[in-house]
Amino acid sequence: MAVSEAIPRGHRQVRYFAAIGEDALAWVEGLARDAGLRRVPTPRAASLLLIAGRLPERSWPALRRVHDQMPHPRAVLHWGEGAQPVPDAVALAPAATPAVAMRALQGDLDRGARGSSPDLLPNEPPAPWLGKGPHGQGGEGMMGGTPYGRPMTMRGDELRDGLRLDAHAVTLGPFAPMLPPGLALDLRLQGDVIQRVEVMQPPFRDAMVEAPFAAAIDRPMSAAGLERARAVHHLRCLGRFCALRGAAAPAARAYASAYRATIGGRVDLGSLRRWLWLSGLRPGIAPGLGTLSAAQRGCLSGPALRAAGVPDDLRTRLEPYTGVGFAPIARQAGDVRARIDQWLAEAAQALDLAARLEGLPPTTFAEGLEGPAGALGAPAGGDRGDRPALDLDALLRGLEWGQAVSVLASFSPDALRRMLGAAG
Amino acid sequence: MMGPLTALPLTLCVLFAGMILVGVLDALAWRLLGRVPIDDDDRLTLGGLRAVIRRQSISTERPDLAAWRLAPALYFGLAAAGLALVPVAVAVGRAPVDVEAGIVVWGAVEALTVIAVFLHGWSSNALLPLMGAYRFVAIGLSIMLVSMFVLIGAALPAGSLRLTAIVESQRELWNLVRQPLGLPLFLLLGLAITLRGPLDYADAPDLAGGTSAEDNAQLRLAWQLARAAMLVAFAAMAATVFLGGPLGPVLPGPVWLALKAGLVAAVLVVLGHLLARPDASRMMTFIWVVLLPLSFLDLAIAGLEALR
Amino acid sequence: MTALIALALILLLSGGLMLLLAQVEVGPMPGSEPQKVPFLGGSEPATHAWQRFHLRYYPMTLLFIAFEMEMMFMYPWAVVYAEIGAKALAEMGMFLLILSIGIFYGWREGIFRWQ
Amino acid sequence: MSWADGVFWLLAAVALLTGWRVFRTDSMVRASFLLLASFIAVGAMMLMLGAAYLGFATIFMMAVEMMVMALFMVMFMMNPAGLNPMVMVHQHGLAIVAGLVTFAGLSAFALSLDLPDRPLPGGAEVIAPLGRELLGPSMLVFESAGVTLLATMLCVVILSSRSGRFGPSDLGSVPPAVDPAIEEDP
Repeated sequence: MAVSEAIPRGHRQVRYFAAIGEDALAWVEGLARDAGLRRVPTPRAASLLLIAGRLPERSWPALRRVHDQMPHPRAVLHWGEGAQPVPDAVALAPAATPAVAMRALQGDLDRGARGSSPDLLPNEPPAPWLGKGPHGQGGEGMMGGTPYGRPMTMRGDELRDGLRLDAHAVTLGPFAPMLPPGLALDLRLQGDVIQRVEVMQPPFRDAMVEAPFAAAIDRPMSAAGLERARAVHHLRCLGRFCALRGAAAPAARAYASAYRATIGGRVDLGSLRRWLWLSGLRPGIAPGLGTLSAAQRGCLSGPALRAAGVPDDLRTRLEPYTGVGFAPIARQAGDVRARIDQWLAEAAQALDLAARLEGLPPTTFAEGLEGPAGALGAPAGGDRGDRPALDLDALLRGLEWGQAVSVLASFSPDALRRMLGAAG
Repeated sequence: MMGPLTALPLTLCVLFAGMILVGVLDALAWRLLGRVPIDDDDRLTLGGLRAVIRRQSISTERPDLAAWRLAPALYFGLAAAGLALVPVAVAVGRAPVDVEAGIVVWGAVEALTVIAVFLHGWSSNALLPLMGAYRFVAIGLSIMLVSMFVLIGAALPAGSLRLTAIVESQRELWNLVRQPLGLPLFLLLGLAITLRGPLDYADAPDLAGGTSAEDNAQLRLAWQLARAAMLVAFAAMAATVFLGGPLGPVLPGPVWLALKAGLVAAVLVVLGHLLARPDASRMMTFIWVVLLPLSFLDLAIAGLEALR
Repeated sequence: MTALIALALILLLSGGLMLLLAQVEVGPMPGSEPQKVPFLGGSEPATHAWQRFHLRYYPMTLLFIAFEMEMMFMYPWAVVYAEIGAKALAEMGMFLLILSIGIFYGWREGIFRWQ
Repeated sequence: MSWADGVFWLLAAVALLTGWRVFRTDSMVRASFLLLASFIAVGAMMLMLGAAYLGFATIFMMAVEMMVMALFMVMFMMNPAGLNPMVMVHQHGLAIVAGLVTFAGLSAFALSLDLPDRPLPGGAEVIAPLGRELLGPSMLVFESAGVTLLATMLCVVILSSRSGRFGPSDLGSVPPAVDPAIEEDP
């Protein structure tokens, strides 16, 4: 059961919207264990904006819009290093725990001791419209002009049933809670079916995921610790997927198991497997959803590749693992279902390996090792440079919105960033 | 017959008491079943109310403001009307509103609830709520049919659509036992109209809160209160039709009804936290191809049993 | 008749109560222009969200209306069923069978999927 | 003028007012649900006439149908949300005349009839006789309604869904040329 402190007297739950930057996803998801903080999916329901990690410059305009969409009184807390996107944000060092600062901030807001942070964008309508048009609503005729500041959607082509209705062009921003942090997609939708996808911004870098593995390349690290880190990564991805599908209890179980794995406690994945079976997660996903075409499979790596039938795992060639008889797990289907099963199976395998590798002295993996989302360093044999970029348009075209979100959530955010060919 | 002067306060008091109980149930489930990084619904708790006072209420650029405010009001009114149908005591005619076609009125409540949720998603003129509203109508309309067959199955032995007669017909055998498929299918409808768990296509996390993505301050609280009220109304209706309502050996009628409704509400809250939400198209196919034939079967069972 | 009045009163009064809660202006001031921009994860919406929304279950809704008519015949049948007995079961069985053919045909033509 | 008459006239006013607003409002969603409000007022009037089942059945059926109508009107009408002014009426002169003539005709017909005056005792069961009628003398109407509904369902499926079990129904067909003079070779 997740460790949770009771809400301290006199404080109500702090509702915050998290704008997650680089290397901060794990931190923010760790906050869920504190009963006094509630992360809400829209800024409309939040009184605090938590900027976690470093935000690249290109995402600052989006952050300003999210900040201005919050109702007054509101405050901003920047938890991490890097430049300040919002002028009067309260800065907090990465090492500090934000719960205390957030409650203090909320208390100040409630008592009025702290002013509400002002708008960052000018107070003008998107397009001047007042006074134009018969009712002064800025439009002409039936579909013309910019009524009330915005044009109306026009008709466009249709993939599936040939009804040429409104092709709604929209960009879903870097801080959409249902997408990996930082991913901005330019979508053309007919209803809720995706006609065309274009990646405006790839997901933010998340070095936290691979930090222990990257460190193992140049200095000795305990193999058991690496395997536990891999299990934590897989369980968190599973928890994120379950939360998006509305299965709150299994998601909480997955995050609780990940937390216990980080503090080295005993983790019982059997109960998690029962919760997942009970929740009906797998039958709810259409079989074959999110299967990559043969040409596209080249860009897969790590668990996603093994779920697509290619049992390619560096650990089969590395010393401590071959000693304890490691054998990679592979599945054939390569769809969303297979990737979820792969996460769960590899998490169990990693925990089992961690137990077996416990006594071994720390080793360095100078020529590279298997990270949670694919091979790291310069492994003997296959080099990593020639991997083709993932064509997201081919993958998501024709899917309804819920299916598209599930396909994106079936890859780990960092693996998705790498597959979209983002540098660095 | 209970006059309007007693029916009105009775229904509203039971409704508010039930909503507080639902708030407690939600908080309990939230603690026991574990918390999730993204959690959205407010509850009838002091914190929820305090969160609203002194909050600014923003609308979107060009919403249909009248419809946006009407949606929670309609949703709450329908919950109150649904609860008013439920017979509180065993004596015939002890329902706040005792009409001859009781389950038809409940059908009208379900149909208008689908409209209330669609209006809530449509009126803010924002994409995420709009997609939530349209997705919900597909599932809401489909699951409503299943609940109609199941309620008719419950009306067969009673020989009347009046809810007090349905309660009377369960004097020696509850409908839960008489038609085993009835309550499970009816619970799915409960999950749909109270926007919980596997059938919550309107306010789902994959649409950042769906129809309530643009709600804030009073509107957000009004919507969540109406959702809790509908859970109270549904739990009372399910307890009446399938668990014998106020019938029970020792305790007085209203206590039995409260216990059974509380049990049904708890089951719904747990299912809401436990079950995953399938893809919308997959669920629509599942309802029409699997659940509807099951409700036909349930009707056949009730029919044959009523002949005995 | 009094029950109907009671029902109408309950519906209107509780609805009005919630309408009052939903529109009482408590907050400091109405939203500024940047506050009113719909939430799309930080992006600027290019057009209004209101559109000729291409819903994908339109054949299902049409079939639903025809099937709904059938429900209306079943309510009176349920009331007199116990009284008439096996004959009523046969009639309704036939009625349901006829309509199940419609649903089976719809399923085979694939209308219960996103079109 | 008892309070029942008062309620009746109130419902009549609501029905007429919302019916009129249906054609004066710009948004299709508002038009659909105003029409629903009008039907609910008519349903309430039927309840006052003692039709306990038909009143609620009207409200129930109309709620579902207006929901589906709203979906289709928004899907196919330009300016669905009424952001620009919408003109919902055409041929004004003819429409007004036709409206007045119809109203006068119906009123005259209704007033000239001597409708039976056999009021039922208050609170009499209404649905059971309807059920007996349905399963007795009107059995033929009941079963033929079933067959008609089946025909409706089949036609709906054939007309509205593009994909069938033999693949898309318009496979190989060419949309008609906009200008009939230009003959497109397939």
